[in-house]
Amino acid sequence: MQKITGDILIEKASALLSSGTVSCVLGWKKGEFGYDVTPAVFSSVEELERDFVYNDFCGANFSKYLVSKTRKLEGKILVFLKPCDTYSFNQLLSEHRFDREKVYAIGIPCEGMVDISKVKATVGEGISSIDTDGDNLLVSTLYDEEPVAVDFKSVLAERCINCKSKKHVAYDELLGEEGDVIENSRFDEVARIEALTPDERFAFWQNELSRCIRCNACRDACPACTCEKCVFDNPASGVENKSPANSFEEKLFHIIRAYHVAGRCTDCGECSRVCPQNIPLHLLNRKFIKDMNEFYGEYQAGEEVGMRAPLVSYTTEDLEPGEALTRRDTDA
Amino acid sequence: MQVNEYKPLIVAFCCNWCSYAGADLAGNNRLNYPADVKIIRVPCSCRVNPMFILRAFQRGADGVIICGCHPGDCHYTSGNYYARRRMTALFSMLDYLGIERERTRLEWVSAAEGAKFAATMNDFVQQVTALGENKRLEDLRCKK
Amino acid sequence: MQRVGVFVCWCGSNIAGTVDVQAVAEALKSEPGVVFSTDYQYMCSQAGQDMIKTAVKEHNLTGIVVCSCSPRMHEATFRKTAAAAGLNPYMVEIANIREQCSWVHKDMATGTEKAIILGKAAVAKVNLNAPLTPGESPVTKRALVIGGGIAGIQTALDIADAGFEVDIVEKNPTIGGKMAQLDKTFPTLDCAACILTPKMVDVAQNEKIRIFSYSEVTDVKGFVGNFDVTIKKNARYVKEEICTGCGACLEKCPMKKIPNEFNLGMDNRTAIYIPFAQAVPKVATIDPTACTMLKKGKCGICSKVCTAGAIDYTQKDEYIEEKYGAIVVATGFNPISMDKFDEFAYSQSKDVITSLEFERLTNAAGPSAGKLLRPSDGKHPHTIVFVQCVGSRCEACAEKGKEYCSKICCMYTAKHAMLTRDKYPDTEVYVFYIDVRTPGKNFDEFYRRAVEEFGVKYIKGMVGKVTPEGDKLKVQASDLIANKQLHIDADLVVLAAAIEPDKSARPLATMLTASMDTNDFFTEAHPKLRPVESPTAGVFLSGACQGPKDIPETVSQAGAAASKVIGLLAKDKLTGNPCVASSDELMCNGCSSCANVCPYGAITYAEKEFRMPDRTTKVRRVAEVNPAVCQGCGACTVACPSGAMDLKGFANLQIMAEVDAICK
Amino acid sequence: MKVSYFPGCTLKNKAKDLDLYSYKSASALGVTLEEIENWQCCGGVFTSADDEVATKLSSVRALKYAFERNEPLVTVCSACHNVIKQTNYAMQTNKTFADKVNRYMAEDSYNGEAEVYHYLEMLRDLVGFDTLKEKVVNSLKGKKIAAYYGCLLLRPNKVMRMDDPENPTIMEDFIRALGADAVVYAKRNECCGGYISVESPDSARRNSNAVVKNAKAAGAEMIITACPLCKYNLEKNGADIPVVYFTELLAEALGVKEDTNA
Amino acid sequence: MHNNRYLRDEIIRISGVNTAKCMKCGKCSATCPAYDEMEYHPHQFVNMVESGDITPLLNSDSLYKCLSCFACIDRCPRGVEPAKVVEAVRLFAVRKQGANRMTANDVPAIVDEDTPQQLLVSAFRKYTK
Repeated sequence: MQKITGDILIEKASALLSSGTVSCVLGWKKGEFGYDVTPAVFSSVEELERDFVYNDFCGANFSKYLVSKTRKLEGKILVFLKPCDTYSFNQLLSEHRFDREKVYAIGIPCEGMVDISKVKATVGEGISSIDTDGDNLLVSTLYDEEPVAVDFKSVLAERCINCKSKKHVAYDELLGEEGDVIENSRFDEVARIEALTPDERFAFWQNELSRCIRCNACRDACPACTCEKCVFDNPASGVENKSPANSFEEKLFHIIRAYHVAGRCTDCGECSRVCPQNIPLHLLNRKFIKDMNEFYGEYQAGEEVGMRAPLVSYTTEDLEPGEALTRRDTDA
Repeated sequence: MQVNEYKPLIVAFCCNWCSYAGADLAGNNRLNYPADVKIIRVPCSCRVNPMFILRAFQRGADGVIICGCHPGDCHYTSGNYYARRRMTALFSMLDYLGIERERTRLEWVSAAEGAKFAATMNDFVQQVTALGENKRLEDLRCKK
Repeated sequence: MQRVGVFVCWCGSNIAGTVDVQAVAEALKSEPGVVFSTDYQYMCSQAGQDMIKTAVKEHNLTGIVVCSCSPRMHEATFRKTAAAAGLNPYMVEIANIREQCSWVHKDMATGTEKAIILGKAAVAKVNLNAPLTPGESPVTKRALVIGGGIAGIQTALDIADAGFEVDIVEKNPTIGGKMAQLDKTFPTLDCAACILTPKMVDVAQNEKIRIFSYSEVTDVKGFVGNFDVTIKKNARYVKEEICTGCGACLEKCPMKKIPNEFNLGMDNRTAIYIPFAQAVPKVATIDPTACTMLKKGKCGICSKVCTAGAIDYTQKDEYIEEKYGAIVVATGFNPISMDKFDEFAYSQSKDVITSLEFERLTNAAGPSAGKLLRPSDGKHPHTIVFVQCVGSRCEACAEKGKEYCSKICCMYTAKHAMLTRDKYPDTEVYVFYIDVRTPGKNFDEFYRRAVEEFGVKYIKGMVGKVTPEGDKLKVQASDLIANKQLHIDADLVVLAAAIEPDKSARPLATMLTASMDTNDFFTEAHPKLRPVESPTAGVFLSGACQGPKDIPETVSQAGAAASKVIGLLAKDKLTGNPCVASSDELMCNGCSSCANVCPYGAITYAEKEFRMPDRTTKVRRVAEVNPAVCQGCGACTVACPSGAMDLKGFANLQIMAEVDAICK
Repeated sequence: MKVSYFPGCTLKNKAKDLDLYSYKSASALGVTLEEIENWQCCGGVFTSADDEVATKLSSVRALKYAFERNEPLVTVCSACHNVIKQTNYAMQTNKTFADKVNRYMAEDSYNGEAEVYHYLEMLRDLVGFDTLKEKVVNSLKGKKIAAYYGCLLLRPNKVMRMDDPENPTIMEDFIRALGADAVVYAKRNECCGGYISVESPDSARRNSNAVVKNAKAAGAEMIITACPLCKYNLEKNGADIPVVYFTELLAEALGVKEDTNA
Repeated sequence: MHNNRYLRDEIIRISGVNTAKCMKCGKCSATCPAYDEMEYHPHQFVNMVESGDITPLLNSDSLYKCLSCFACIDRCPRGVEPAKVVEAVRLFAVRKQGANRMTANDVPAIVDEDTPQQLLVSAFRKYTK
């Protein structure tokens, strides 16, 4: 249940467009059913009033779009950032991936986003529209006469259940109330897997990763994956690869991808959100985050611009790999 | 099918300045270790990209060991410290995925430690032999 | 595809004893790209090398694989052979089938099998080799010496003597350093000023040498041959070029109670001061923390008495940018603070002093005009206790003191003891020692003279507690030979304080990307074979900044550093190692990960224009590797997320090809 | 502020003054000393051997008591302080030892979490000497007072961490806060002889005399101490200037010495 | 009869001190306030334990002269902690049955009206088992 409405955002965006402060707006565009929201660029007040939406399905993180959009578009871009998006925003600034001057960032509050697959699991297919009513979603389907009430909290996306922060770490302007960094239990699932036997862990991941169809959605949505050319597309990298060749190939793909974003991943959860196969890819990234927190001290990518990630840093007293593993075992 | 004594395939990445020289010293002193170990020379342990390690496993290696200068002795002053963090992260991830952790190792071997080099290799080969063939990470297409 | 020739060496029976070399040569024939394969008894011999050269011509080879001993042994040899045959020397790969194969395996079948695999890996790699040419960079033929003590002075004089320009940056108002504070020097007992001040004058008069006194280095950019250095000249409020050093201002300055650093605070100076009579440059300096004019805008007496008109209260710090080809660090040392060692009552009694203070007390230009008098009451001390190793040789994790031996204390203590007994034979002199370390020419003889001729009482043991009581210092100590505890009523206690690198060294090391040990001494490029070079190319080490040193050793190291600098500056161009990193700018994200891990600061960023697919051009930030600075470690290649950064000679694809060849 | 308070055996007998004035002064400074229930004697000296467990249990119980109440543990007697602090350090740093100890403990295990303050440290770090200075009603101006630390407050420094063991200032700062002149002398951190007066009374006499002599040579008119045994040794061996507990001086300066209500 | 090796290992174990760290500077003995009471001095304790020459120490009154003032511990430049060595040897001696240095019978002779409890407690802890 978002506390801030699309109307307020439209009003704000329209004012900034009209005054010439910004030349276009990155926002969410409504679809046919209310839940099939897509990211879009709006360049006029009319477009905004017609298509702009902010509801419980606006999960998309726009930070990544800024890399290409700031290069292509003239003038300033207005971008709406939820708290978790601001971390990606900062991280990309740390990596000099876009020109801060070309962006007007408005921080907006977020109450958590809904995972439509959870809604579907509750009420079934054929959803025609979704409205809100207090703490419930009212889901109308083609098959039910009356809308079905679904508790908002029960269909929150996994990443929002374990929301790490309601605080914006970057913005030019803030709408609504500022929140705080939240105590969360996002590493519990990683810890649960760590506590399994190696055979169980292997079985778990084999089951999850064998579903991968190598569609690259995770990579394409990931705000850390903004390379000019991805290693998987680069013949000189030695790991160039386009298709799921067999059941083991994708394991290497996902290890490499997770390793590549280690220290840069802000744990925004886009990878898992966009995965059509519902693979919990964030559990790979979180594993790296958890390890590095434990071995080298707490580190939250994107918390500030210009921080030095654990993998491009060191101390002379660092743990040896073996020590690190045994220490984790004994702590667990 | 012929029953052969299982011989593991071990890839060892050795930094040019310490560990590769340590391996040479093991040779000079005629210290034996199994021929299963094949050494690849890199300028520094920090040159070892996790992708090389994954590639080795993918192509059927049963164990991968990275050897570098002792902490504080890196020819490039800090390369081995980066290697230590990278390998810690990678090995922990492999462990998390259920890959036997005994298949990977990071060791510091100086140019003077021929004996340590041989002992380390003997130990690692033994350890990997005990695990048997690497089945969890290899690429089935490339298997003979 | 290359045309590869494979040459398998027998190394007599060294390889051939456990490896079937012919089988290896035969097996490698069928590897991709191999057009020629053979074996020979000694590939490194002239005949073997000729065989390679002939084969290159006959078979039009573009790449060479030698299966032989370690590349650490003969890679350079075979590269020269390739070059002689008209190939690029970097088109050679060595398969190490001796140290890492025939010598460690006993069984012929096993050895042969492994040798073939190692050969295959080398062939796979050489197929991906590209000709490499070392980069060249010009050399700015000027040197910077940081620190104007005896180390810096000697280095500068030697470099200037070879005809190169040298600048000395010294943070104090005068050059001379610690040696200028010393009285006599061991083991010859010639006076420090008599041998140092002529050198200081030489520096001042040398046309090739400029002195930036009262200055410090604030920024260093660039690399070997091409350093850009920013020097901050602190405002001394006196026009250096006009001041004649007449000293009239010193006499009239009303602020006369400022502790005199040069005499370690044992007497006072004025707010405008010249550290000592033979200072170079002999120019007055106003201490801004003490001058009433600068603090409150009142006074101005020095300006009135200065007939030359050199006083300038409005002077500002000045930043100067200079270019140098080489930098010598000569930042020296200081005695450690005695704060944590109050069992010796240093803070409680003026008559407990450090050895450097003792030097000033016995120096004719010192606070007591060379008479050995107690600082507390100006009386002649009759019993003096010297304590050695105060703060030296402590446990590594100790909270006070240093782990290392400070090296110079044994000798200067012997000197102090001897000179005291020589000048004041009525004085009892005790030296408490743990070991007396005298490895130097005429050093032990010197120490023995102190004992045998001058009657200094050397006691093997340590002082445990000094208790000032009345006008005495009650010294409680152990005599390990007599197995007794001694109680001596002393008049003066002299502590041989450990020495440590100057505090300015640590930030300087960061600027220079030169490494330091845990004690903040600069690390040498090789502890034995390259003792005066830092691991950072173009940065050299002179004197105690590298480790404790006495004067003769400092001067020899200073000369050695100078000769290294001269060797560098004598070159018009520098040739680098071609196996360096380089970034593919089309793939580079400009994310700075590579620069974060580069130990040499070899990576910079530039805004470059790129053609976009839609034919517009966009400016993007990309990494650029300076091949003259890059040492080729490869740390950046792994940090790079996009794989834009690669290392020549050890490229991603080359190493992967080796992996594949081995695992196949 | 409320703190757990460990008085120790002597403070309930021969050194009742030390105890009494500690209470009076603390209450004048707004600190409540909560005497630990059923405290047991610390043993007087710390046995440095790692395999001595039973002799350290009483200290651990006191520490655990304070920790469970989430209060700092405050001691006055130098010996108690030394034993308890060393025991706590062993509990923090020596896992084998802590495991052994914890097997004697009921319920939850304890691993050195409690914070131990000597009364002087409490004055410096929790109350503040500046605050103390403000509360002084009878300034001791003009009195030349020598602080006697002895050994137990300062050493081993690795554990005690009270002050620079060779040049301590906490007691001098305390004296100055009360308005008096602090006399600094070298023997203030040398041993009085301690329990050796049982074994070699002469040795204790020599050590104690040397301390008093050195203090007097530096101009001291009075010596203050935190340790009943120091006081005993100095006095018994003929100190000819007063040796008093620091809390007595404190109570006097705070004007609560005669206060019967505390 | 214990052999030297056993004794040495036992003392090292009880004390937790690495006697090999000693550089034989003698600062422990220089600082020791009980030096003159002792037949064997702190540096000798360290050295003799290191070389396994422990029986003379066990039989010496020096064991009971240490004041536990820890001055040697704090002032040792090498972190050797001689007082712990003395303590370990002493414990080894008094832990033997009947080897108590002091008994309750000794108390009346020691006590005067000012004797603090602390003195007796400390002495018992040091001299008995």
